[in-house]
Amino acid sequence: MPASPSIRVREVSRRFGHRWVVRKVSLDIVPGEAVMLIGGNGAGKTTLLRVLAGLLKPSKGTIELTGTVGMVAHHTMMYDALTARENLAFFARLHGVPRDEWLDHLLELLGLSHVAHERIGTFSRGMLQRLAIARSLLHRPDVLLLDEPLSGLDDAAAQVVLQVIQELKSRGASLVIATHQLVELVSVAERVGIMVQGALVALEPIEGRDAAAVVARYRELVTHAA
Amino acid sequence: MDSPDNGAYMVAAYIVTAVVVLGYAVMLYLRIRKEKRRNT
Amino acid sequence: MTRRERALTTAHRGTIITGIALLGLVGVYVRALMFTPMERSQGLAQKIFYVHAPVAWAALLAFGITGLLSLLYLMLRDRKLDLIAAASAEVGVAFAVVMLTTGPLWGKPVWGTWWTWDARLTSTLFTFLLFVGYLVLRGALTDFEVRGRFSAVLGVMALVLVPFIHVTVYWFRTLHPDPVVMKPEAPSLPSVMLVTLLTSMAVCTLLYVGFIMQRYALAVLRDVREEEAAGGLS
Amino acid sequence: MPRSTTASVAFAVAAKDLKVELRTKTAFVSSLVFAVLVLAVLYFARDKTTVGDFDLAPGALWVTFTFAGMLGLNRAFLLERENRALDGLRLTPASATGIFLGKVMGNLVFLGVVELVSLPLFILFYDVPIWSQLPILVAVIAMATVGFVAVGTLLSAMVVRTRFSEVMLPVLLLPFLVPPIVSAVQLTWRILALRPLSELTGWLSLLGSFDIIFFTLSLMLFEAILVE
Repeated sequence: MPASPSIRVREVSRRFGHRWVVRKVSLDIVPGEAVMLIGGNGAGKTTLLRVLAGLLKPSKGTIELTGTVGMVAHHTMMYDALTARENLAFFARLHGVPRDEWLDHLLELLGLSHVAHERIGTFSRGMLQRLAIARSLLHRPDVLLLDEPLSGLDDAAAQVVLQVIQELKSRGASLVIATHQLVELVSVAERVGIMVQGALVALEPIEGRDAAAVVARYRELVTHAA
Repeated sequence: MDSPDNGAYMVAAYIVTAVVVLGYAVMLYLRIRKEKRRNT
Repeated sequence: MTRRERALTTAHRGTIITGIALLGLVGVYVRALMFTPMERSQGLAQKIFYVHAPVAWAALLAFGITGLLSLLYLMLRDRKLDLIAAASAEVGVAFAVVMLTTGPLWGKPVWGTWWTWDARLTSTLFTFLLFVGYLVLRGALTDFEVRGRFSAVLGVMALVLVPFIHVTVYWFRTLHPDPVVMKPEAPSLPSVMLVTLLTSMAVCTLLYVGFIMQRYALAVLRDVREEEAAGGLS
Repeated sequence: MPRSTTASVAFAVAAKDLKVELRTKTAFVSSLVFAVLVLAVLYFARDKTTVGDFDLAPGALWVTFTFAGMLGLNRAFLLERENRALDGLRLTPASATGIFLGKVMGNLVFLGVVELVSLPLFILFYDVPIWSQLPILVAVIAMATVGFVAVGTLLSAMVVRTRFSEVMLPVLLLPFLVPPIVSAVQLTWRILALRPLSELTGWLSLLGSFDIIFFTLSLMLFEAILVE
């Protein structure tokens, strides 16, 4: 009996004004699984993630989510004038999470201990991304939503993020990762979802296919859908 | 006591009322007509 | 009947009602100017009252409806309520413009100053500014869902504010000695004047109904066009 | 999983707002400079012999506080718009009430400090019997500021999501200022003129009921603004 899904999405659509940006998406994700979402700009990946995170209410359809959600988006969602540790401490307090050792562990895990007391306004893209990941893990979420987690990262920073993803999966978290960087992420995802103009046109197991094969599949679907 | 000779104000007020009310009515009518044409 | 057809019939009916109301207004003009006796102490300028008071009534009616519909919208989230509330606000602003121009025209000859800071006139001025702000806010928001929610919030706040403004201005106002003769409440009018006033109020209310139907229909027609342009959910 | 209570959220949000403000100081300095500017202009713009201190003082005080305050009100939510930090807040279990109360507290402290600093300046410019009446005057200032900040915080939460928030806030807020600020000016004038308490009760009750009604209303309506 497969594990009960931690995310159950049924016919979810979302519009901005009259434009439907996400169209009738259905998907179930079980604990310990990572699903990769690929699709062009404007395919609706980010909007779908924001709906899953609860930041946007679905215009139609339902979402059932067991446990708590964490999210890493394009924007850091933190305060430039505060230091790395102050930002984490602030959000930890809102989550009602006891601070200190867990914070230091996260900063350690993401290689930010040496800049913990610097204002994040001075941070590089890679450092901000890793801090955003730390923030998303504060309350040990059961579901983690990552929007382009590797964009703007150098190889070393990307490796750290991939490691964290593996570790989370092994501890039973479910992940949804929207990305353009298939090469690195295809190794950590069990399934790939392909979005075209707001619709989830395919959701298939990756089964060891490499990045090139997945890209070919994507092109086939995009030309088919056009 | 004869009444103050302020008829001019009355005329002005009635004219202003007519202008604004009629103006708004015409503007509404034209906006609807323009929308009807774009809407077919 | 599609949404567009329903809007077209509403627009049509609204235009007819507005037409009838405008004819009514002509009737009120004739009656007020020719068949209603002049009030001796204020002179002819007193006749401004027959347009000023009804228009003020229509403006406050419009704003009140916007406020109530805003409250309902926040509860029911039905877009129809939002569009009617917005239409009513615009019509209310139009009536308020008439009030704020005829007010001083009446104030100058009768009380010697263009702006008497009379409680009702001043509170309508601030209510007017409030709803101009409402329309400005709507104009600045593109997504209709956010626009509906935010203007409903402002509409409810405005509804609660109007009585406060009235009390504040009234208390402030009664501290200064009354400038001259008569305060523009509805004085006990001899019947012939009262009939003129009441017909004028009826005409203005009908005008309000005609205007709001037209403005609402216009908003729906625009919305339908935008919706079709954006394509459906297929 | 320990829950964060509304109170802990409110204090965390207020503390964060003020810490960021202490670090950047932009809004604080501009509010203060504005306050000094208005006080000076009003002081030098009159002929002391014709316009007495008593006539000008209440107006000058409240024009300064109102506009300096309005300048600082947007800051609280512009802070959240940078990096879309508000989304970060909404991802936590923090309630809309908690966030609103935090923002209001932050604004109240911010405004309180601006008022605290410009009050002595005010005393410098106008010799009116402030010291003997300080407690009641401070109470009136506090009451007016609470009403003004509650509505201003709600409106600025909306306005920062439009393109021209700097201009939009005064346009929307002006009518809401009439009851609290007119009451405050009336009260200040009577207080400085050492009028008996009986002459104050009317305006105090108006100001008090405005605060209670609009604080609750803004609190309840804030959720409708926050949710997307």
